[in-house]
Amino acid sequence: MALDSGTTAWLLISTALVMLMTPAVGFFYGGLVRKKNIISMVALSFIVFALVSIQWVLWGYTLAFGPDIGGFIGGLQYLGLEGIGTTSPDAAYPPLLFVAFQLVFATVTMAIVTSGFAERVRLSAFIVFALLWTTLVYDPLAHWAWGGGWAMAFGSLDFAGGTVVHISSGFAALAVALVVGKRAGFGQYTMEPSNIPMTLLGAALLWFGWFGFNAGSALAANDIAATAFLVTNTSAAAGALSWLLASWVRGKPSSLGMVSGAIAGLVAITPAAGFVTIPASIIIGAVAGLICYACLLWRQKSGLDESLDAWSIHGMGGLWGALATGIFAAAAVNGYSGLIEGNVQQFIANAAGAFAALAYAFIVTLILAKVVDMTLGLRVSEEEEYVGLDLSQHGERV
Amino acid sequence: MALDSGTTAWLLISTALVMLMTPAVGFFYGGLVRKKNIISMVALSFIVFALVSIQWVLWGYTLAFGPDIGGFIGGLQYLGLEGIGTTSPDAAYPPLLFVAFQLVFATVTMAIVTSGFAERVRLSAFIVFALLWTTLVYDPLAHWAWGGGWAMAFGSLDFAGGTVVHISSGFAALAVALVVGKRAGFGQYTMEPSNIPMTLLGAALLWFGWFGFNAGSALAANDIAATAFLVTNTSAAAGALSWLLASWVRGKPSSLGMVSGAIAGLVAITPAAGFVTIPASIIIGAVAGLICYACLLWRQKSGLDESLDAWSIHGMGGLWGALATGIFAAAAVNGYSGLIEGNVQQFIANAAGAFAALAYAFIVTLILAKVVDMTLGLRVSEEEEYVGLDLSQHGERV
Amino acid sequence: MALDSGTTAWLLISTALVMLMTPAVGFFYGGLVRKKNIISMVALSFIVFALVSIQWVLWGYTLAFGPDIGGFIGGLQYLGLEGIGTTSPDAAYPPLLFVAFQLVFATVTMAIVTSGFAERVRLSAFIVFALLWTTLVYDPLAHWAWGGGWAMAFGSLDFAGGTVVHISSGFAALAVALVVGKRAGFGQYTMEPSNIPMTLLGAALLWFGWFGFNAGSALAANDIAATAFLVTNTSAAAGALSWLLASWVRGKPSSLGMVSGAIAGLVAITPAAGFVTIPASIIIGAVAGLICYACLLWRQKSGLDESLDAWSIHGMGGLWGALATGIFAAAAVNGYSGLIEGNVQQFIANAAGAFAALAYAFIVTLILAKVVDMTLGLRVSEEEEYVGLDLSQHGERV
Amino acid sequence: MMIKAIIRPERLEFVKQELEKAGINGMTIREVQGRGDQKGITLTYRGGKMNVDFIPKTMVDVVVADEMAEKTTEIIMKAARTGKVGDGRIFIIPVVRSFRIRTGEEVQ
Amino acid sequence: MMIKAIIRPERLEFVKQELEKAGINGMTIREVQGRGDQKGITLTYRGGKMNVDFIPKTMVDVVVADEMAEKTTEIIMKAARTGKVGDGRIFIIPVVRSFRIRTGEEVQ
Amino acid sequence: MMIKAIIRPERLEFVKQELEKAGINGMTIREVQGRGDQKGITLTYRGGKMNVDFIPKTMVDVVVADEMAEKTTEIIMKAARTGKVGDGRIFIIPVVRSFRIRTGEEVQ
Ligand SMILES: Nc1ncnc2c1ncn2[C@@H]1O[C@H](COP(=O)(O)OP(=O)(O)O)[C@@H](O)[C@H]1O
Ligand SMILES: Nc1ncnc2c1ncn2[C@@H]1O[C@H](COP(=O)(O)OP(=O)(O)O)[C@@H](O)[C@H]1O
Ligand SMILES: Nc1ncnc2c1ncn2[C@@H]1O[C@H](COP(=O)(O)OP(=O)(O)O)[C@@H](O)[C@H]1O
Repeated sequence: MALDSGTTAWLLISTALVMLMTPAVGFFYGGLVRKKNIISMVALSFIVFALVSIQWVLWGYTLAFGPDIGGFIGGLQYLGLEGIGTTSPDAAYPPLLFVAFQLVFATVTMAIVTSGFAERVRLSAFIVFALLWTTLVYDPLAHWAWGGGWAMAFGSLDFAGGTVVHISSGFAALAVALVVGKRAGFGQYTMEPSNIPMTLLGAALLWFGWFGFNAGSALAANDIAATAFLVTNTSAAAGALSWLLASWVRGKPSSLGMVSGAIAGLVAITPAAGFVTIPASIIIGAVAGLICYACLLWRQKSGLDESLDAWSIHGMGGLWGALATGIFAAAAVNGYSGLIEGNVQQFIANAAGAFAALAYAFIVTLILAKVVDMTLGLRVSEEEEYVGLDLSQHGERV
Repeated sequence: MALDSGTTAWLLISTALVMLMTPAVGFFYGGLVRKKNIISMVALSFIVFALVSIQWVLWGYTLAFGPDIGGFIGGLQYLGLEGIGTTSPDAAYPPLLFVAFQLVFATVTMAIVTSGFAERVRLSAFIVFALLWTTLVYDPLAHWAWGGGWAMAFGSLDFAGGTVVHISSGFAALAVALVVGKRAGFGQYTMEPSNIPMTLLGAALLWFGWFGFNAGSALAANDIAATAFLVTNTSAAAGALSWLLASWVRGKPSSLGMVSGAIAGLVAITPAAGFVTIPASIIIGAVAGLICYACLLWRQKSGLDESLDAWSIHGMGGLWGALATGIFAAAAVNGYSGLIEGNVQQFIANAAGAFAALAYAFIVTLILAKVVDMTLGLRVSEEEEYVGLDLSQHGERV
Repeated sequence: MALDSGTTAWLLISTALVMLMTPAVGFFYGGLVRKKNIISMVALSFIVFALVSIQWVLWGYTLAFGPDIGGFIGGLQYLGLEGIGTTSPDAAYPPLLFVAFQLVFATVTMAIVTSGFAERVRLSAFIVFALLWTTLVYDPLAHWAWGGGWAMAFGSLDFAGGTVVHISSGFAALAVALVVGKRAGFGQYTMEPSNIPMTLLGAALLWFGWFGFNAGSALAANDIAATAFLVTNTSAAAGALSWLLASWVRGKPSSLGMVSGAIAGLVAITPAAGFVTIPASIIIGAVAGLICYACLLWRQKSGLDESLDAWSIHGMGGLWGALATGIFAAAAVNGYSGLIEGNVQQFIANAAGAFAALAYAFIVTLILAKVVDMTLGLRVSEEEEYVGLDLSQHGERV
Repeated sequence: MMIKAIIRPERLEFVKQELEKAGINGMTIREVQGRGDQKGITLTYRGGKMNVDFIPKTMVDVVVADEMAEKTTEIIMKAARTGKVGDGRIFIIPVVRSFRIRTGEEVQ
Repeated sequence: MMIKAIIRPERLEFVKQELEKAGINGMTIREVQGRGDQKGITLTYRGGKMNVDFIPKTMVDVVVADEMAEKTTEIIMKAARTGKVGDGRIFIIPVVRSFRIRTGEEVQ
Repeated sequence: MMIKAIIRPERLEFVKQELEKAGINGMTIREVQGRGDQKGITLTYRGGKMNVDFIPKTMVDVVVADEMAEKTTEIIMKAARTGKVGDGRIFIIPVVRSFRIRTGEEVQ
C-alpha cells in the first residue's frame, strides 16, 4: 500500500497527543496527593515515560507485535526494532510510526498504575517493578488484543485499549495497593487533595490527548476516526454530567467528581470508539459515570487505600466499556454488531477478553508486586513517608 | 467529493485544538479571580464543555445547521444527528467531523460568557442559563453566519467566528454582569488576580488552540489555512505589543496586559483570518490591542463589574474585527474585497452582521438572565459569596 | 509541485506544536527562579514570542531565506513577505506556511537566551537586545544552515536546528550571563527553584512540542518524519535516564535532573533526527545526559551564574548533537553517512558548522550585550532586583 | 506592646492607611485562618448543610511604644470594623525588649 | 492568656474537636515550619544522608481567660500527642488586653 | 522568653547556623510580609513611581530559657544583619509556661 500523507500526518499528531497523556496522568494524580508528594507523583509519570520508551523499542514492541507464539506473546523477531522498514505493503503509514503510536499507549498504561503506589513507594524498587510490569503484563495483553493473540483471534473487540490499557492498569493498581498497604495515618485523619487546579489541568490535557488515543486508533484520517472522535467527546461529557449530578444528590458537586466522571466516560468509550453510534456513546458515558462513582464510594467505605482510584475509574470503567462494546456495537458504524443487534457471540467474545485481561493483570501484578516487595522493598520507611516522597526520594520541595 | 485524508487529518486535529480552548478559558479566568473562587471559575468551563457537548449533538447542531427556516434558525432535521452520514458529496471530510468541529466552537463561546458571572453565580441556575443561552443565542447566531441564515445570504463575512463567537459572548457577558450585579465589596477594596501564572498558562493554550480555530476554519489543509495561521499569529503578536506599550505609558507593563492584548489581537483577526494580508493583520491586531485596552479602562472607570473583561476584549475586539474584515479584505487572498479595495457593500454587510449579532446577543441575554434570576436566582447568598464559590458551590478548596 | 494536503496538515500542526514551545520555555524557566521573578520569567518568553513574530514577517524571514549574499545572509527580496506566493513550484506546502514554521523556531531560540538574563534584566533594554539579537545572530545562522548559506553549501547537516537553535542560544546565554553579571547574593545564599511543578509542566510541553520541531522538520508526512519522531522520543528518554542515574550516584535523583536530561536528549537529537537509527538515538541521548550534567556541575563549581543552564544543556547538548550527527548519520536512514560509516568529510563539515555557529553566536552576543548594557543598561537597580522583577518590571505579584 | 490584630483580609488596606495617618508605619502581616465563637460559617444547600470551619483572615502585628498601644488599638478597631460577624479580634501582648537589627540598637 | 501550640498538621482535627467539646471555639491557625532539639529528621540513602531541617507544622493560637489556660493546654496536649518525636510544643504567652473588633468591647 | 525575629529570608540559613553553634536548635519559622518605618521600598520608573509596601520576610520564633534570651538575641542580630534598610526587628516576648507535647512535661 502506498504511503498516505494524510493518514501519516494524523498518526504523527495522534502519537504526540497520546504522549502528552503520560505527564497529564502525572498532573492529574499530583494534584490529588498531599503537598509533600506532588513532585513525586508527577515524577513517577515522567520516569515511566522514559523507561517504557526505551523498553518498548528494545524488546517491548516485539513481545507485543512480533510473530504470534501460541496466542500469548509475540516472538523476538523485532528485538531492537530490527527489521522494521520505513514502508510496508500493508499500511498507509510508515511502520516505525506504528511503533511510536503503540509506544505511547504502553507508557500511559504504566503511568495509570502509579495510582496504587501513591505517596509511599520507594523509587528504586518502583523502577524495577515498572520494567517487569510493562514486560510481563502490558506486552502480553497488547499482544492478545492487537498483536495477533488469542483475544483478537476470538473476535474480542477493543478499539483503543479498554482491556489492554484500562482494565489492566486499573486492576494492577488495585493489586499494588493491596501489596504495599495503606498510607500511614489513612483512615485516621483526612488526606485532602492539595492542588485541585493541577488535577483539573491534568484532566484537560487527558481529554485533549484522548482524541489522539481513540480517533488515532482508526489508524487513518477517515470517517471512523471522525466517529471515534465525536463519540469520545460525547461519552466524556455524559460521564462528567452523570457523576456531577449523582454526587450532587449526596452533597456538593465537586469539580473533582466532574472530571473523574469525564475520565470514566473516556475510559468506557475507549474500546467502543470505532464501533458505536452517538446516542450509544451518551449512554455508555453516563452509565460509566454512575458505575465508577459507585465503585469509588464502595472503595472508600471498604477502607481500601487505592485513593487515586485507578481501579474504580480505569479498572471498572474499562470493564464496563468492554462489555458495552459487546452490547452497543452497530453494524452501520463499522461492520460489527453487538448484543442489541442480536449478536450474542460478540458480547461473549468481549466479556471473555475483558475478564481474561482482568484476571491476568490482577494476578500477575499481585505476584510481581509481592516479589519486588519481598526482595527490594516497595515501600519507603515510616520516616520517609512522614517527611514526604518529594524530599525523601527526590530531595525536592514544592 | 472524495474524502481527502489530509483535510480530514487537519480538521481532526483542529477540533482537538479548539477543544482545548474551553478549559484554557477556565484557566485564563481562574487566575484572574480571588483565591477562593479559582476552582469555581475553572469548573464553570468544564461544565460548559460537558453541557454544550451533549446539547450540540442532541439539538444544537440541527438548530444551527439544519435546513434554513426564514433565515433565522435551522430546522430539526438533524435532531440527535439523525441522518448525518459518514461521507458527503459536498465535502472532503466526514460530515460528523464537521459536527465535532462546530461543537467545540459552541462550547468555547459559552465558556467566554462565564466572565460575567465571575465569583458570584449559583451553580444550579448557571446550568439552566447555559442550556438556554447556547440554544437561544448561540445556535441562531451560528445559523445566521454559517448555517445558511440571513447574514450569510447578505454576504456578511465571518471567517472563524468574530460575530458568532466573540461579539455574542462578549456582549452576553456584559448583559449578565448587569443583571447579576457587582460582587460584594467591588469598588471598596481591591480584588487582585490571585494566580497570574495560571492566566498565562490559559493564554498560552488559547493562543495554541486558536490556530485550530482560525486555520481550521479553512476546512482544508491548503493555502487559505496557511494564510489564516500566519495572520492569526501576527495579529496576536501585534495586539500583545500594542497593549503592552500603551499600558507602559500609563504605568508598568503588566504581563496580564500583554496577554490581554494578544487575546484582543486573536479575537479581532478571527473573522478576517482567511481574507486579509499579513500587513493588514499587523494593523488589525495592533488596533485591537489599543481599542480593547481603552474599553477596559473605560469599563473600570465606569464602575462596571464585568471584571474578567469578556466584553472589552471579546465583545469590542470582535466588533472591531468584523468591521476590519469589511475594511481590509483583499481579493488576492481569497477573492473578497473590502472597503480599501473600494467595496463599500462588503463593509456594510459586515457592519450589519456585526451589529445585528451584537443587539440580538445583548438583548436576548438580558432577558434570559433576568428570567433565570427571577425564577431560580442567579446569584449566591452573601455568605456563600463571602466564603467563596469553591467551598460554597463545590465543597473544595485550592 | 502540487500542494499535498497531508504534508500541509502536518506542517500546520507542527507549527502550532513548536509555537507552544516558546511559552513552555517560559514555564520551564519560571519554575526555576525565585518566587518574586516567576511572572517576569514567563513574561519574557511571551514578549519574545510577540516581538520575533513581527520581526520575522517584516525583515527576519528575508534575512534568513532571501537570496544568498556571499554565503552569509539573505537579501531583502522578501521584506514584509513581499512576493511570497500561496503556492510554489518547489514545495508540497504553501510557502507562507514555511514562513510560519520557521518563525516559531526563531521565537523559541530567543526564548532560550532569556536564561542568561534571569532575575536581573531591565525589560526595556531586553526588548532592544532581543530585536538586535534575533536580527544579527539568529537570522544569519539560519541562513548559513538552511537558507543557502556557506554551512549548507559545505554539507554541514543540521536537521532541525542543533546549531541554529541550540548552540546559538546556549552560547548566547553564556555571553549574556558574563555581561550582566551574577545575581545579587549569588554564592552567598541558596536560590532554590520556587515552583518545580511549573518546570515539570514546561518540560512536558517542550517534549510534546519537540515532535513538531523535529518530525516537522522533515517538511513532509512521510517515513523521515516517522523516524525523526521516534528517535526524538528515544533520545529524550535516554537522556532523562542517564542524568537521573548519574545524579543518583551523587545524591538524590531529582525530578529537575530528570527533565533536564530529557531536554539534553532532545537538544542533542535535534540536528540528527532525520539521519540516524533508533539504537544510535539511545546512545546520543544517554551521552547527552551525561555531558550536560557534567557541564552543569562544572558551571556550578565555577561560580558562573548562568543558572537556568541554557549553556550547559542547549549549548553543550547542541554541540554534542552536531558532532554526533557527523558520527552516527546512517545512509540507510536518509542517504547520508557519518564517521562510523567511514565518511570523515561529514564529521568535519558538521564540526565546522557547529564551531563556527558557536564562535559567531558567542562573540556577537558578547558585543551586543555589552553595547546595550553600556547604552541602556541591561540590569535593573539593586533595589529592583531585591524586590523582584515581577513587581519592579511588571507591577505584578504571584 | 505588640498589637496583634486578626482582621478581614479586605480591610487591611484601610487599617494600613489609618495607621499611616497616625504615623504608625511598621507592621508585619501574614495570612492565617480562623474561627470565632460561631465556629465559622454554616452554609445550607439542597440535601444538607456544610460548616466552613476556618475562614481566611489577615494577622497584623504592630509593635508600638506602650503609651501608643491604646491609640493603635483604637485605630485598627475602627478601620477593621464592618459590624458583621467575622470582624476579628485584637490582642495586646507585652514586649519586653525590642531591637532594630540593622543598627543593633534597642528601640524604646 | 494566649495558648500558642505548634502541632502536627494531621492532629489539628482532633485538637479542634476536643477544644470544641470543652466549649472553646475561637482560634487562629497557620502553617509554619519548625525544628526541634533533634534538628529535624535525618534520612539515609545510598551514598549519603540528608537532614530535613524544617518540618511542616500547624501553629494554633487560642486566647482564653487566664483561668482556662491550664485546662486548654491540657486538652491540646492530649489531643496533639502521638508520643513520637515531632509532636511539638505549647507556649503560654500573656495577653494584656483583648478586644472584639465587631463590637469594640473588651473581652474579659 | 520568646525571641521573635523578623529577618530577611536570605539570612535564615546564617541565623540557623549560628544558633546551632550555640546549641540552640528549636525554632519555628514562617513567611510573613512586612513594612518598616520607611514604608517599604519606592521604585521609580518612566512615568511615575511605585511603592512596594510589603516586603517578604521570615519570622523566626525561638523560645529559650530567660537567661539565654540576651545571648540568643545577640546571635540572631549579628547573623541577620546586612547593614541595609530592611534588616528587620527582634522582639522579646514573655513566655509564662512552656510544654513539650510528646512527653507532656513542662520545659524549664
Ligand atoms: N479565642 C480566640 N483565640 C484566637 N483567635 C480567635 C479567637 N476568637 C476569634 N479569633 C480569631 O478572630 C477571628 C474572627 O472571629 P469572630 O469575630 O468571632 O468571627 P467568626 O465567628 O466569623 O470567626 C477568627 O476567625 C479567629 O481567627
Ligand atoms: N525552642 C523552640 N522555639 C520555638 N519553637 C520550637 C522550639 N522547640 C520546638 N519548637 C517547635 O516545635 C516543633 C516540634 O519540636 P519537637 O517536638 O522537638 O520535634 P522535632 O525535633 O521533630 O522538630 C518544632 O518543629 C518547632 O516548630
Ligand atoms: N513596629 C513594627 N511592628 C511590627 N513589625 C515591624 C515593625 N517595624 C518593622 N517591622 C518588621 O520588620 C521588618 C523590617 O523593618 P525595617 O528594618 O524597618 O525595614 P523596611 O523599612 O525595609 O521594612 C518590616 O518589614 C516588618 O516586617
